[in-house]
Amino acid sequence: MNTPELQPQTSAMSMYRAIVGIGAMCALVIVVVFQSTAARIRDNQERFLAAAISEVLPVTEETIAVDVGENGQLEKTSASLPLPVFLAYGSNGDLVGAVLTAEGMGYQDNIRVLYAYSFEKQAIVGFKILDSKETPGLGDRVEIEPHFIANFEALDARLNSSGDALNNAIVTVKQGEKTDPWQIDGITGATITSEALGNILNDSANGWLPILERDAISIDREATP
Amino acid sequence: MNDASHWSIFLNAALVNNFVLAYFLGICPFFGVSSKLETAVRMGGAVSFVMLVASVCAFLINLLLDAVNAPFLRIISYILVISSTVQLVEMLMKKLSPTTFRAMGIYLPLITTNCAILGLALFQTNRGYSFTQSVVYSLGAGIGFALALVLMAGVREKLELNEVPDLVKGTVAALVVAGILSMGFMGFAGLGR
Amino acid sequence: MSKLSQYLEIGSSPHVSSGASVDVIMRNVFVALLPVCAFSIYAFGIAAALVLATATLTCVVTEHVICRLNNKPTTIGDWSVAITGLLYGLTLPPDLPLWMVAIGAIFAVAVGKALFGGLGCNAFNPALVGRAFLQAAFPQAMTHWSLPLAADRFTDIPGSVLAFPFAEPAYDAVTAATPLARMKFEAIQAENSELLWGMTSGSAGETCAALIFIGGVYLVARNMMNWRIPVSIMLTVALITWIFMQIDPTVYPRPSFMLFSGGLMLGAVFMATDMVASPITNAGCWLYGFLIGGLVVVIRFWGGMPEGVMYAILLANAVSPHIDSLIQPRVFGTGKGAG
Amino acid sequence: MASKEVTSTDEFVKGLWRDNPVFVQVLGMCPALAVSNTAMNALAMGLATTFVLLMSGLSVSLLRGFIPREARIVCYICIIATFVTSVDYLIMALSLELHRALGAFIALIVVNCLILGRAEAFASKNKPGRALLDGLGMGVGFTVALLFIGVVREILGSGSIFGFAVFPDSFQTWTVMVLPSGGFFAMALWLLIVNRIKKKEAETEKAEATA
Amino acid sequence: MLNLARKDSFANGIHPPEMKDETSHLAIRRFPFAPLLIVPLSQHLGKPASSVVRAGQEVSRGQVIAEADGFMSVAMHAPASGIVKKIALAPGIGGNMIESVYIEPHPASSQEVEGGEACDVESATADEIIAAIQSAGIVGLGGAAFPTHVKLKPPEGKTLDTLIINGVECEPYLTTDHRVMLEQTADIFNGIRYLLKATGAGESIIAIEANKSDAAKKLQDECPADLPVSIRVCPVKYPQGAEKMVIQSLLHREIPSGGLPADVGAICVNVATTAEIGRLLPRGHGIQERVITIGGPGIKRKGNYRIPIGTTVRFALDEAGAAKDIARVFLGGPMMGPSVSNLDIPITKGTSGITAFTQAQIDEATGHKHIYPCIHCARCVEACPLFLNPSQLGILAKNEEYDRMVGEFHLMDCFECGACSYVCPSHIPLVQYFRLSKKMVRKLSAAK
Repeated sequence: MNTPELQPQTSAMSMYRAIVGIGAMCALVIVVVFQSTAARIRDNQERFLAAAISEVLPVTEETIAVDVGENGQLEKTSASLPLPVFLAYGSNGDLVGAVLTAEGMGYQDNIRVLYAYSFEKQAIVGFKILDSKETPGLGDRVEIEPHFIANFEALDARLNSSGDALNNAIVTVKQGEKTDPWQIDGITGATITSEALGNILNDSANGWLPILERDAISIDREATP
Repeated sequence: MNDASHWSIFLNAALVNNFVLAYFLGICPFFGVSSKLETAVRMGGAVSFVMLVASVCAFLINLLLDAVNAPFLRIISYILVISSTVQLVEMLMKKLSPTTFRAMGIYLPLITTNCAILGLALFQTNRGYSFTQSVVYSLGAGIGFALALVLMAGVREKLELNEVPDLVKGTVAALVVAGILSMGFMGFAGLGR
Repeated sequence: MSKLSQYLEIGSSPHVSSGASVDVIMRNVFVALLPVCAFSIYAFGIAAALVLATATLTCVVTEHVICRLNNKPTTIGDWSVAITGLLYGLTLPPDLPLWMVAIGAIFAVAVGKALFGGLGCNAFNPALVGRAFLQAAFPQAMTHWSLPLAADRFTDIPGSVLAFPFAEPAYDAVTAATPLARMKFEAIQAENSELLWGMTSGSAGETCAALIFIGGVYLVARNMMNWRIPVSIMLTVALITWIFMQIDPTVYPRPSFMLFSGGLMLGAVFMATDMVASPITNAGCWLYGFLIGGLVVVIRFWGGMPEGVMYAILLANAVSPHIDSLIQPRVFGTGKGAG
Repeated sequence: MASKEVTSTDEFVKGLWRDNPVFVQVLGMCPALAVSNTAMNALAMGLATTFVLLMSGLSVSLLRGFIPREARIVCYICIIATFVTSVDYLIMALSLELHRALGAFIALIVVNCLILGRAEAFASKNKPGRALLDGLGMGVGFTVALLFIGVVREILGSGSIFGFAVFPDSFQTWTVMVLPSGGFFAMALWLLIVNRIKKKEAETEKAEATA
Repeated sequence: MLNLARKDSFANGIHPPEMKDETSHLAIRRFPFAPLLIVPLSQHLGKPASSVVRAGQEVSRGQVIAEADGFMSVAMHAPASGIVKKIALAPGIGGNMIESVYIEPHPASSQEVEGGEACDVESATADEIIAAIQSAGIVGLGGAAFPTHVKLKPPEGKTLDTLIINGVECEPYLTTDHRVMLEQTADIFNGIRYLLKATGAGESIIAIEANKSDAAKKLQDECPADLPVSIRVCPVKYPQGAEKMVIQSLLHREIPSGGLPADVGAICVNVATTAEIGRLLPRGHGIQERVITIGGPGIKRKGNYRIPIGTTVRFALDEAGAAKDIARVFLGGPMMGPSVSNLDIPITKGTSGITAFTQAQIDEATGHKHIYPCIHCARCVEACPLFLNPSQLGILAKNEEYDRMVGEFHLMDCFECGACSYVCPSHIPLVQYFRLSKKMVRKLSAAK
């Protein structure tokens, strides 16, 4: 391209024709593919999320996505948020809990988790890592180590008396030194990842649980956002 | 949105998740121009510069794409806009600062279609970095790339004079050095939390 | 006319030599390591002895086999591979499964040394390449430490050591934390006396700072080591630590703790001083030491891992060609002093 | 480029061994190293790349009279990017899990120098049929190379092949193999073996020539 | 380089065993005439002298047999009275053939020397002294054999302030300068007078290493009061005898790379050369003999001998009694002396000694030891007096990277002192590499 004088000059017309033509064709192909796959993809994503939700909160029959509206009140939403929050309802239509996504910096990169909160137990009752690039064999043991996963069978997340924050901050302790129900029993050798998870949960729970406890029960499930 | 601090973004991009040694991005120029220190330094500078340009471009394009709700055009517009911007910068540089152009100009066209550049643009979008975060990220990634390239060049220049077995000479030796460097960079894991 | 009729040999001057020889130097380094090994066996028992023996033997055998495969005379006679093996063994947890020890040793010699062309050509310290490989390959096993001076150390071999090849080790010994891990995660600093006399857990050869120091002094006295490298590493670490201790003594440890804990002594005295992978000029050695010291502090203070000596040295090995090209001796009659 | 006598089979086979894109031409290293931590990922990446190679080769070859020299690179990139975007969506439609595993590297197929290289060096000068064969050969060669690397990394790094365990449960996995450094080492190992075989081949050829 | 400024020595360097005690106490003895003397016409750096005799001609001891051909050349004198047998090529030290005058001394050739035109130090001008030195055939007797008169004329625009008389003699085994200082003290001071006048230098320093304290004392005691001369004793270190090193040691002045001592206002003359100037010039004689040390474990009657130029090494060894098992003979000391393959080469003005080793010494030293790869131990870097990087140079030489050796690593500054090879634990023949590389560099640049 730098030595046009060496080659027969192509007319500007044919250049435009080629670029516009190819651009149009490409656009066509992309749009066709996008259109034809969009439904499948949305379907896939929903199934994936549904599967994950039923994994962390197996009693769930139905969920609705919620967000904090402009008035500071919890309301139903249809927009797909980067970190969606769901209210989960059981087979008889009762509110059984909430499923929240949270994200934070781990050992190497962002970790994204899904966890379930039970209104009844006032505790975190389910937990799943959605996305992590933690060191395989060390950090990623948080996904498989049984004693670590056991933390989330009932991790105390009670609110304080004024209901605006957690009564006890969720903290990660050294493996085998868990004494209180709000503590996470860490993994030796994966201390940083376990601590990071503790922080992610604590931050997310501190922000969301007061709102959920306040508004979840009164939310209008049938509302069209 | 992403609330990571600038310092941690920088360290992460430069050392912890070095583009070459942890993400394998930009391997072709990494092996291609790391046999001589001088070219490595220039290439490192050129890549850092293009990353900065690409980061800014990608941020703006993404704003536009979000506005018209056309995420499917992301890849194609990133690559086209970045390569034409670099071309533009190259022409400007040729006019304004011929010395800089001579120093790194010849590398610019090679870099535009490099996975490190596109990777940077895609990663910053995926992580939802703000404008300043994107710029810091691109600076970190560029410096990290240059660092890896320069370290590699030093070792390869040394190996050049050693009695490296014939079968190993060249790419195999470069791969092994990269592997060892990659293990070395694991030491930085956890920095900048 | 002359009685002199025999053949005369032609040789290039000089016709005399200092008598120094690579194998002599290497043998001395080996000897300097022996007290450290002896202590290691004393502190960790049969397990450490097995680990050290396996490491050294595997390294030597690997080098021998590679030489034979390449139809070259074996180079195990220069003792350098024995040092690599012993040093490598000393950096491992004393209850590491022997099959892992062997794999790391093969990697150290084959990839860290032979691949680059053998003695004199390795860009990185082979022992550390092997260790880094193991650290990356078996992170759990490599961060499992047994207690020093356990009562049954001479009568009982930990089950993990004799784990079946390729099988996951089952640990039966009591797990301990290294002083650095305790510092990092619990903010507990070990006493100097514990650190100096090796009453802590850690890699087989890193615990007894005093014996390592003596080995280093022996080598320096015999002019077989550049003292500037360990000194500059230790000075840098001590200085930076001291500065941060002044800022916040509750977060940052005291300099002596940093110096005597973990692999710093072993690394500074025996690993960083590997002549092949370190700079050649004295000024370059100072710079190299500063770099290692700085990296060690950065990784230990702010990194994810409690210990960073190995990584610091590997990275500095990669920088050392640059130091060499940056800092050359000022040739007589050039530059400032001339004329 | 291709001489007259070259048969269609040759066009296909050369990508497998003689001009293997990864082991001989050392092209497309980024994906070869980044997404070869399991055999499955390697296979998927290889197939996706093959798909893009085929489609872009076909398009470029068909349009070779239409694209002016001066604008060819822009056009090629445009075409390649189109197919990469398509493949991205197709995989997402196929399996989200797979898409997650391949991550950003699907998008990065667009800058795989192998594809642009084949478009420029081969497809733009040859008939569609040949271009397809060439693309298929290169694609399969690329996929096979990725599989080789992927298999080694998965066996040692996870103790399985395509997710099926090949070792008893007690197997201790070699984490390093799924880490970046393991990618470099596995690739180096295969390159060493390939170099060795090539050298042997050259030696026997030489011996035959002198005999 | 702090230590440079303080001590009376240069930086780096080595301490090889001195081995001087066997001969340093032995007075200089005269050597008999050999049945055939071979006087090469090129015993110095520069142009060969042009012969003025014919085959068959009678010559008398001290007679000029060849005249200087230009300024970079010196005259030759007959070492003995006798008949010129022929003028033909004779083997030199490197195996090269050199035009030489073969003289067969008369059986009872006397020690008498035919006189020439005397040069009086009081009346002669500087130029006259320089001319007299040239026609006396005087060259550097320390080993380099550089024509002395050329040195004395500083290049345009340079002035010389200090004359250094080099009595360092740092090579092991050699004791000739030591003996000359003890036995020709007066000649030395006389020579200094000539040299001071010729160069215009204001002061002179005699440099001596600490292992020759008796010589230093004798010089100190007999030093004429009117002569601006001081005697300085330096610590023993090899290669202090090199011009650059001795000037650094005494004056702390660094000769620029590729430069001359004159660039720092100094001139350095070997002590034996000075003694010869002081001895020969007043009588108008030329050099026909010189003092050499014949030593080393392979010699039975070790000693310092005044030997006629042109005596073959074979004759010298026979006379001094070579052991049966000598294995290597070299001219000069063991650090820089080239080894000889042919014993029928003549001793020239530049030969400061003959050292003979038996197999035992060779085995013990460089011999047939295994050559290891360079382990970058930096001992050579610490030994090199010129602060070169022999380790890197050696690696580059192996890779034939001559441009880098010259451009980045100053190969051409190396004067082959051998310190690097001496200390190398890998037994790499570094000096040999450098010698060959320099040759290649010259060849390549000539080809250009």
